Amino acid sequence: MIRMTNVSKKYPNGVTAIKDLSLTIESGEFAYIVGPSGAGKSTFIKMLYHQLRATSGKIEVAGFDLIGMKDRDVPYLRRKIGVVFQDFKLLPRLTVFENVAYAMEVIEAQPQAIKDRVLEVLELVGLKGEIRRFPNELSGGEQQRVAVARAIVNQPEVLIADEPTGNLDPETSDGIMDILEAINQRGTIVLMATHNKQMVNERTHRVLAIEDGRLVRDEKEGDYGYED
Amino acid sequence: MIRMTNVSKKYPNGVTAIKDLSLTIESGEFAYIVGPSGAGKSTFIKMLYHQLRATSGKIEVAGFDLIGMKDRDVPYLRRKIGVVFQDFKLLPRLTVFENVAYAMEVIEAQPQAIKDRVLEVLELVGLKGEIRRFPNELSGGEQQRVAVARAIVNQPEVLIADEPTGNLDPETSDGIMDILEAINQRGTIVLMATHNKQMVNERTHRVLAIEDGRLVRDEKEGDYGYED
Amino acid sequence: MKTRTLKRHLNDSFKSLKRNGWMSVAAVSAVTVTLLLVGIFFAMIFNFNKISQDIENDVHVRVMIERGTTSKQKDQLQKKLEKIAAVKDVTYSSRKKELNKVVGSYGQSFKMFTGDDNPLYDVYTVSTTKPSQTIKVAKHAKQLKYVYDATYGGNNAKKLFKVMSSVRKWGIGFTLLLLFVAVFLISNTIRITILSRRDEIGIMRLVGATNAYIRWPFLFEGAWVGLLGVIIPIIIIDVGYGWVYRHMALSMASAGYSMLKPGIFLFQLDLTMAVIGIVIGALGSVISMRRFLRI
Amino acid sequence: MKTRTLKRHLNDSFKSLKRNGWMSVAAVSAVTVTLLLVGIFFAMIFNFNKISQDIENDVHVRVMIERGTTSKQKDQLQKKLEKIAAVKDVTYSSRKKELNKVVGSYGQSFKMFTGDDNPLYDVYTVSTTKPSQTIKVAKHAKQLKYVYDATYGGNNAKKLFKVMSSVRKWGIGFTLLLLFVAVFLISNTIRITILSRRDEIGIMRLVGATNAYIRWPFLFEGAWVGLLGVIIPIIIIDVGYGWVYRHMALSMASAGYSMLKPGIFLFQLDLTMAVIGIVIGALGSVISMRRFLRI
Ligand SMILES: Nc1ncnc2c1ncn2[C@@H]1O[C@H](COP(=O)(O)OP(=O)(O)OP(=O)(O)O)[C@@H](O)[C@H]1O
Ligand SMILES: Nc1ncnc2c1ncn2[C@@H]1O[C@H](COP(=O)(O)OP(=O)(O)OP(=O)(O)O)[C@@H](O)[C@H]1O
Ligand SMILES: [Mg+2]
Ligand SMILES: [Mg+2]
Repeated sequence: MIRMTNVSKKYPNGVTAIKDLSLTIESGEFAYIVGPSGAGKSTFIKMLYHQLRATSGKIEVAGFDLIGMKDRDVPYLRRKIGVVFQDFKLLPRLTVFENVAYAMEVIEAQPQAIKDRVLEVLELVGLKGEIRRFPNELSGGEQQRVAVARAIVNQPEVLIADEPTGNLDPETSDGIMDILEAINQRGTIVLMATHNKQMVNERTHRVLAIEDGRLVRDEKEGDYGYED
Repeated sequence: MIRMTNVSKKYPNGVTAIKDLSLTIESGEFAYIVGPSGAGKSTFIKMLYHQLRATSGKIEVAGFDLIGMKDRDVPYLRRKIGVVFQDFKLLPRLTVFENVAYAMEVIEAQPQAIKDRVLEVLELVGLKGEIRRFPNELSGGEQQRVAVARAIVNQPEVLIADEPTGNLDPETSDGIMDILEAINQRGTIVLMATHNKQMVNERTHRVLAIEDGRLVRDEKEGDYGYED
Repeated sequence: MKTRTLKRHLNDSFKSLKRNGWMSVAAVSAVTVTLLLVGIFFAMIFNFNKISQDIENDVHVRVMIERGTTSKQKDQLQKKLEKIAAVKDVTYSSRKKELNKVVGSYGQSFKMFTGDDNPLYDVYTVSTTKPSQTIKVAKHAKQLKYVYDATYGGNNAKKLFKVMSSVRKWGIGFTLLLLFVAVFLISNTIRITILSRRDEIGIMRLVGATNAYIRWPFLFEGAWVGLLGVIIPIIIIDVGYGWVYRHMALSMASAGYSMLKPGIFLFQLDLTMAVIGIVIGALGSVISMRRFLRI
Repeated sequence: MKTRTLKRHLNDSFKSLKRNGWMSVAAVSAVTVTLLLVGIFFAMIFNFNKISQDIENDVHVRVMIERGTTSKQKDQLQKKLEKIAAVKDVTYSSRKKELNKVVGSYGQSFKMFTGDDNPLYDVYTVSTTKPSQTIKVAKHAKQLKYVYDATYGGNNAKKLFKVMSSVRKWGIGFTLLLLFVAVFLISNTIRITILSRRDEIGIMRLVGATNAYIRWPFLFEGAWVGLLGVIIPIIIIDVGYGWVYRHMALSMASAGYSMLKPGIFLFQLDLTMAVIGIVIGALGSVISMRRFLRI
């Protein structure tokens, strides 16, 4: 479960990116986060896995109270959350395989289990042939898929994806969405920021619209909702 | 004018990303490059501004012969080409203003001209309020717009954009497309890799489809053409 | 920590060292050059110390025996001299021998004083265990029976003492400075390489690695950098010192001094360098990354 | 290059230095520590040289004049001595004075030889411009008329010569080594900071900057790092040397030696450090980035 109560986030440069935002996402939900560029979607997401500390308010994720959390507990929160970062954040010195495996190694999984599972998820995102490559030897879309693979490899309680299909063609995007929905079926919360109007409209889920740091819309079976 | 003749590109790791590709783009044309993730779109684009050297074949861009080009002539080629990189490639230690201004400074433009022009293009992409920020203080979409601003600031002969709207909401994307089309109206070649099906279908231009490194489709008034 | 995890950390540290390419080379060569300097300087300063001691030890107390002292009484005196604290050994030299020495340095005209005309005294040359004890021993000896006078080297020796001891004092100061510099430079180099990897460390945190988990491979990597960096200095110092030793030994010996024997000295020096390189490499690495291990 | 462009480059270099934050601090402190070492060591080695020369210069040739030489003949001899190459000055000392010296170091019993009994000779003490010339001068003097004998210091002096000259030789070697090390460490540090900015350089190339355009700000930045890095060493060395000079001068003087006067010496030393810091900073920067300026 994710619960935010009156959360605000002000960056050191004075920008208030999230303003008094409250919402609850129950276990097993799938929610889109939509909104214009610079609305605060990524800021919102970064607070959930404690990359950013909220300036005020309360945040609760997967049983952790994120306000007043000790630094040393943060890794244990993050192990319950899979994240696809908007800028991928792959480790440049590790191969595709090692990047995905790293997320399993930190929880000290068995080597054989790591190997099997990593190959499995890499196959799922269509990168089984590229396991020995380094991130800078991949196309943008391929890097994004590695990021997706890493996020799901530990079968997290919460999956947070910041535009996981921004660099992907519609077909591959659909493949990724299939994966995310399948994970969601198994009870994982999936939270996904996206600009993909068509996808939001066709695969209906809860829609959270953020504009200028405020939650302006929250619909159970919503649509993208912005005209062009 | 851009002319490629039997161009192939093999990466050091053995991947042949472009295979015997030939095409001509006349001055004043607007062309989309479409194709699945990993098809070779970015590789194709990188060869045009000589970030990558073709393994074989001939490339001619804006009057430069790119094969056998001397390293010291490369900057002069690049000054005729504006590029929006898929990963933005902003200078992390420069502010938004300075990043855009840098492209004008290298051609030793007048300080006042730089100031005026940079503010003009930043206004165009909707970032006039963020000129003092550093790239890591921007949202993904904002960074992308800075990249667009930098690409157009020198009014280049050729504008190459690798997914310039991947991180943008449909409305902002439309704004960027308006800018690109306006530039194209003034005679600049615009070459744009994209996954945005709706955009390609609605704003019809020439479509070049690349799959597995080969040019598989070249239509004057094409559509995106991939089903989902 | 499970051995499996330890192995993984070791493995990761190797990989990272290799994949950091030129950065690793630059870090290793910084360690190399720094330790080479330390090694060469230490070899020099310790040998300088050794030799300056040799020189000081050259200075003895001359105990002049009153005329008419019987040889039995002389033996008594000798025993007493030998009992003075800090006296190493006592050698006898007759006035005749002494005159010959004077003749040697002041000219043949003294020759006329041979025999009973000899104005000099029989002398005990007393060497001390510590050069600094010379003055004390001389004073003590003066008060003994049958002693006419007890002198030591004189003005020149005093000057030499002063110079040597101040050079040595400066040497110690400079040794400490050099140690500090070496530690600083090595850890600073490691710090810079870590600074350039802050993003990497941030990503590790973001995917759920604990600080301890992140730290280990960096610690090992720092240690490898130190270890690799120390190899060349050790080789150069060992080979070079051996060479210098062989080539200098003779001329040194002819001047009455000797260098430190390579065996144990080189072992200690190598060990010092290895410890500095490896420990500072590892610690520098861990300490530098501390500030990136928040949030 | 237009002045406008130059100003821009300078500006960019400042900005970059500031915005690189800890990286700049680390680079500057590497320079600081390295040059501090260089400065202190150079201050020591040059003073050691100075003092060892003082000591060597203490050694003179003693030219003993034959008995019965008239004072006019002595004047003749003095002139001849003064004409020998490498002779600096010649001072006269009567046999009476000489005896007093002997009495001083060999005991009161020599007192009986005063007056005509004095077995010693009148002496010219000849000092040479170069200590190494002593032996030659002595040999030459021996062959002159009215000269009974010409000697120099003797065994001790020879030993001292040898030690001093070998220490000095090693000092020069070590000075060169230290210079090399300083140059290497500074340029290596700069290299690492540049390595971590290769992406930045790549982007500059991609947006149409020529290599020259990219290079200038890096060159200036390297120079600033050097300049900032040299400030603290200069202050420490200048203040510290002044302090040491004031506190040592007296005891040094009493031993008959003197340190180098701070004025010109410190100026030269500061200049050397500044040149190393700034030039190596700038050059290191430009050289390190060469390989990133392709394609
Ligand atoms: N590190 C930062 N420091 C200061 N301001 C920031 C920082 N990151 C983001 N901002 C600002 O906060 C606002 C919200 O940014 P955020 O990244 O959350 O937007 P977003 O909704 O994810 O946009 P996009 O769709 O473009 O990714 C923006 O105005 C942005 O400029
Ligand atoms: N630097 C590189 N070294 C080796 N292989 C590379 C490199 N860059 C890309 N590739 C490979 O070349 C192929 C084409 O990559 P490219 O980046 O051109 O794809 P793309 O069409 O731009 O894909 P996307 O839409 O995902 O950005 C891919 O298989 C990719 O893995
Ligand atoms: Mg975002
Ligand atoms: Mg691409």
